[in-house]
Amino acid sequence: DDSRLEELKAQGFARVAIANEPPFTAVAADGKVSGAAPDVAREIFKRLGVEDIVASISEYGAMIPGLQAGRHDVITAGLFMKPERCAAVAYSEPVLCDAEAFALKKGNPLGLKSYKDIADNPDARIGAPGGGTEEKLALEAGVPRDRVIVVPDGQSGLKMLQDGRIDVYSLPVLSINDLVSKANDPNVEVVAPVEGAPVYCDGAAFRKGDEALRDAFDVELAKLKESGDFAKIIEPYGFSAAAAMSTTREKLCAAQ
Amino acid sequence: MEWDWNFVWQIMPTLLEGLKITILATALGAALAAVIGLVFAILRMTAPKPLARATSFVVEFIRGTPLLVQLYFIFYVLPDIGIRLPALLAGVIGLGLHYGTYAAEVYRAGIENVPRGQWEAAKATNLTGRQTWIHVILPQALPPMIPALANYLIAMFKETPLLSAITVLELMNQAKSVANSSYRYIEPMTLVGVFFLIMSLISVVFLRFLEERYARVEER
Amino acid sequence: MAAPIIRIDSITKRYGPLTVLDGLSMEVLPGEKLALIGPSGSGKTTILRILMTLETISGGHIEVDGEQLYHMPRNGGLVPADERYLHRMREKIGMVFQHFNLFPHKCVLDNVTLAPMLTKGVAKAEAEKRAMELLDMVGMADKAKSMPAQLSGGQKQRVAIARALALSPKIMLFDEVTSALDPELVEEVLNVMRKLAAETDMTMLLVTHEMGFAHDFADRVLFFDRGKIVEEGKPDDIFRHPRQERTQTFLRKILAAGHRL
Amino acid sequence: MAAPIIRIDSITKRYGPLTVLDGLSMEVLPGEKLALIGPSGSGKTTILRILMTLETISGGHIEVDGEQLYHMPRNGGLVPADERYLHRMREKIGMVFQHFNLFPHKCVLDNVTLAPMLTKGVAKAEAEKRAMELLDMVGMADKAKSMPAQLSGGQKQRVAIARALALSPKIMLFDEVTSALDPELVEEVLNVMRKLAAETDMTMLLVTHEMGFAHDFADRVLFFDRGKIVEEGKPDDIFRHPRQERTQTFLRKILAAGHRL
Amino acid sequence: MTDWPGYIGLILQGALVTVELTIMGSALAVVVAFAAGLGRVSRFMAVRALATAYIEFFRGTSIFVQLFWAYFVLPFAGITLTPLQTGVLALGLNVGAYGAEVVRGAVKAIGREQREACIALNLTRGQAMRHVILPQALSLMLPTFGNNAIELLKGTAVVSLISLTDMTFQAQVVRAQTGNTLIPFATILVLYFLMALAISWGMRWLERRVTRGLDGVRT
Ligand SMILES: Nc1ncnc2c1ncn2[C@@H]1O[C@H](COP(=O)(O)OP(=O)(O)OP(=O)(O)O)[C@@H](O)[C@H]1O
Ligand SMILES: Nc1ncnc2c1ncn2[C@@H]1O[C@H](COP(=O)(O)OP(=O)(O)OP(=O)(O)O)[C@@H](O)[C@H]1O
Ligand SMILES: [Mg+2]
Ligand SMILES: [Mg+2]
Repeated sequence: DDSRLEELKAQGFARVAIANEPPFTAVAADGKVSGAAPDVAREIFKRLGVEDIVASISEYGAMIPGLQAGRHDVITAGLFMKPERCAAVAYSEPVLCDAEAFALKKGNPLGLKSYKDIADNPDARIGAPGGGTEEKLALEAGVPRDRVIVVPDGQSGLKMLQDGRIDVYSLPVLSINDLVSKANDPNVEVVAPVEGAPVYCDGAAFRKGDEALRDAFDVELAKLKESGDFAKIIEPYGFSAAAAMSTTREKLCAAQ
Repeated sequence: MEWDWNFVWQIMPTLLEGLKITILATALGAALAAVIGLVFAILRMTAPKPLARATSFVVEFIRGTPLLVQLYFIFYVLPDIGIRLPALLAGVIGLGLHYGTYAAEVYRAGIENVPRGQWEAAKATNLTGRQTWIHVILPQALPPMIPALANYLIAMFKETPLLSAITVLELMNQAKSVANSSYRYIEPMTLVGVFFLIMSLISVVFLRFLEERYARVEER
Repeated sequence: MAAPIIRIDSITKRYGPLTVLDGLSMEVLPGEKLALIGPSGSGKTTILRILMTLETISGGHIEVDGEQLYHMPRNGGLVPADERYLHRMREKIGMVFQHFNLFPHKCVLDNVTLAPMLTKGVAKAEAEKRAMELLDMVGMADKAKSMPAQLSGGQKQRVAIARALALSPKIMLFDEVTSALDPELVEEVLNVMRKLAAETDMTMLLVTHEMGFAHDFADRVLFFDRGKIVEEGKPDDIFRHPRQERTQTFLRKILAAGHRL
Repeated sequence: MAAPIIRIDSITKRYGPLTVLDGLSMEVLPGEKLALIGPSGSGKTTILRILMTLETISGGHIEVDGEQLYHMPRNGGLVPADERYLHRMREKIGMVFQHFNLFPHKCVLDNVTLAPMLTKGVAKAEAEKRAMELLDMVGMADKAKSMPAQLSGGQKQRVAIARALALSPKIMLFDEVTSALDPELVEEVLNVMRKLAAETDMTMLLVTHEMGFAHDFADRVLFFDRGKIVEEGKPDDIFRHPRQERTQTFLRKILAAGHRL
Repeated sequence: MTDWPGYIGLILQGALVTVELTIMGSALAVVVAFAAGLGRVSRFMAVRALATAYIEFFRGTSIFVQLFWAYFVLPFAGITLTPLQTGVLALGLNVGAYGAEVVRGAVKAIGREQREACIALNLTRGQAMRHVILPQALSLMLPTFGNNAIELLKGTAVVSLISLTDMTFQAQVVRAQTGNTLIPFATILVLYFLMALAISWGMRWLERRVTRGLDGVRT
């Protein structure tokens, strides 16, 4: 049944969790939420009859607990699909795809090209958002916990890299590019994509039990993709519509 | 969501790891606060007017602004002027500075609480200023301060979770990271609460003991 | 007649807008026992505190034992005394307070020995020997190891007297030393002071509300009112035949309230 | 002879291990003026505080005005009194304290009117009228609007007396009402009490160290020592011809310290 | 070019939230402080125990834990509060626990003598508390309450960690969007300080009003 959707329609908005990480999500100077993920969500909810979205910024790690605790109706934040996340939430079909990237000091002094390289170099410290994909990738590659520094947000991560507190900062390619271009620091360079790390795609993440709402969302998402409006929304942010359309939730959730 | 005991035992070692850092940060922060507080107190009470005024302003400023923001400042802004502190050190300095301003008040109050008659008796028995401080004032002023200082030590302990905001892997940060990878907040957060409660209750008992022990000196 | 040991020359003392002493002058001869009486707030305590250099003065001069107290000679003139100069002058003067002001963290014996050891460098053994003599004199020898908190008010005050005597001052100041005591404890302190007056030729200034004791103890009585000496004279004259009306009123009130001479 | 208004029947009072009153019994007749004297710590204050129900008692019974004070009848027996019962009994008793205990946040008039208005529901106008009469009686009518902090000790104590009288108690308790006062202020308070004793037939219990006043004021004097009544009798007998040695020693000490009879 | 006026506006919006949190949190804190503080001196064992448990729990477990707990765990008990409500609740209850001890201390400090005067004048416990003890205790509480209010103000920064868009949070947002660290943090430090000053001035004014005529003298 579609009771959740009816609720949202009645209330006139959906509560979405976003991160503070351009270009996935962004907050303008006037406080207006934008970025590729919220823009897509806003459009689809509008088509579903839900007027608007209300966003609250959250750490990646807090998003799923927050969703489960009923603090949000959906996560639209570039939270990439991974099997264990698929088990915890109900994802929509893919929306934004990106590969992983490193920001590091000019000339890549430690020669880091993959998470494995970091694991192998006992001096290399990596910064990543807490509870994000990059943290997991690093840990899975065998980087010990004490060399994976949990960084609260992108700006802090870049700052810590510049200040030499970490040797490499890892985020999706587009996020890193956005950060580095804002910083405009000649001493920082980007390695993208990271070797051996797959391209990930996010989806809008719904609470388990809200599958009906998710399915309705998927229907509109498919139409959006079909019509080409999807590309119009995300490509200005640098995302590839083709990448999202060439894969499915099923594949991504089964990966590894 | 159900409480899961297995999960509790699974995350316990990680949390205890964090507790160690929490205690370390508290101990170092307290030691620093005790010293900084004394410096502030002496500057305020004995330095020439302009310096005393400036010290007062600094103390008031630090007391009037959140420790969290001060930590951000120390950790993220100071490197711009070439001061790059490791996270734990930055946290300890933040705690020390912040609580140093509280300690300064305690020192001042403790010294002012020594009755005026004691200063006068010291003068009437012709002791010098230094002798008065060492033999008459401080021996009376210090013991009553101990409970108040201990009180701030406990308060500081409970504020260490702020260090998680500058990447120190203390108790709260460990709990968050456990929560992040398991999507479960109930157990880690409750456990952190229980740890704090246990430590607090122990310290309350200890504090009562200190208060009793050192209240006696005040009898006249 | 010997030269005065204290010569107070038109001193003024103000607290903010309040003038407590206004051009007060007086002299005290060596060995003289002086009682200062008068209503509350008349400045009796203030004059003792000034002699002990616990206050600053707003004007005037004081000479103690032939030397200036609040001023010291420099380049032929007088300048405000510095701490070192005051330190030397204070050797001549001892004071006993209304509220004893014993050092609560030190035992009776240490209260008495502290100053001689620190200010005069007297060796511990010697300081203790002398302290025991003094404690014996005030009847407190058996309490030498007690802490002040374990003593009654009268006992504390006797220790405070011994402490002040330990520095062998030429002048002793007593500020209402019995008025914080329970009535039955007053006598033991007064007895010590009688003994002291009889046995030494120290100069003593005493502020008190015990008219009977003032009468017996003093060579001369000064009656203060509003920072001025209104009347002075032999005890018998002041107490039996006060000339000033203010003195008469004051004594009438005090005596009506149940004190005897 | 009238029935006693207070009948104390072998009461015991302990503070932890310390027994302060040990099986004390005494009776007071209506209108009697009683002076309680004795050394510090002998239990004088304690007995007044017990009558004011400021303490609990460890044993014994007290009857005030024909009713039990710490016990109330229930089902034919006596059980410890509850707050409501005590509230009713306290109407009979008023107390004046050594340290006045005025309410510092209320003006003199409000100090006096507060209790009648709250406990008896007296209307404001009426309460103020009566309060002004009482303040007039104690000579404080012109200070009705002053705050306690602006008064001298003697004035405060006179206000405190008026405040206690405002509830028209049958029994008044006075605990060393002059001993926190400057000597010259003592008389004004004692005068008020003389007047009160002369003009009313209230029962009064007075703890004091002012032997002269006790002598003139009291119909009967009780000498306390260590929680016991050691001697009692007419003032002349007790003060001039004490029979007990302890009474003699006590009076000798007090009188030697400068108090007169 | 960075739109600084816009971003400063964002911080000011956050400042508004901070002020809102401080005021509502303080209001809650005062209410619970009196309830629990008076509960601590109650005649009834059960009331005392309840008040003590509340005070020890909230003083013992650190505001962070309380905040995260209220935000993430309470919803499972069916209580879902908005972040603002959560912030007000956690801050108010936390600071209220400290305030309760202030209330208790002040009431006790007014002391035996005033209490006994009330008994001698036959006031009931309630009357004594309302007309005699509390009016005096209030002037003793105010300075510490002022300090508590400042502690609460500082505590609001912590709610940024549960994604409430207060001043600290907005500073973080501005920082992420502009890449500048110094300006947002320096701005909010100054703003916090000004707010703290405003609180202490306000409390001093209040104190003067309450103690007027008392001359600070207490017999
Ligand atoms: N530190 C001070 N600041 C302001 N005024 C003071 C101070 N010390 C004393 N005074 C005032 O100076 C006056 C004289 O005080 P002093 O203590 O000398 O009187 P006193 O004669 O000793 O009275 P008492 O018999 O009550 O001890 C009083 O009016 C008193 O209020
Ligand atoms: N609250 C208390 N706790 C313990 N002991 C107490 C308490 N109140 C009084 N006492 C003790 O009870 C005894 C009698 O005290 P009480 O105050 O009745 O004496 P008093 O005759 O009034 O003496 P004073 O003349 O000094 O006022 C004393 O030994 C005192 O120390
Ligand atoms: Mg004096
Ligand atoms: Mg007594």
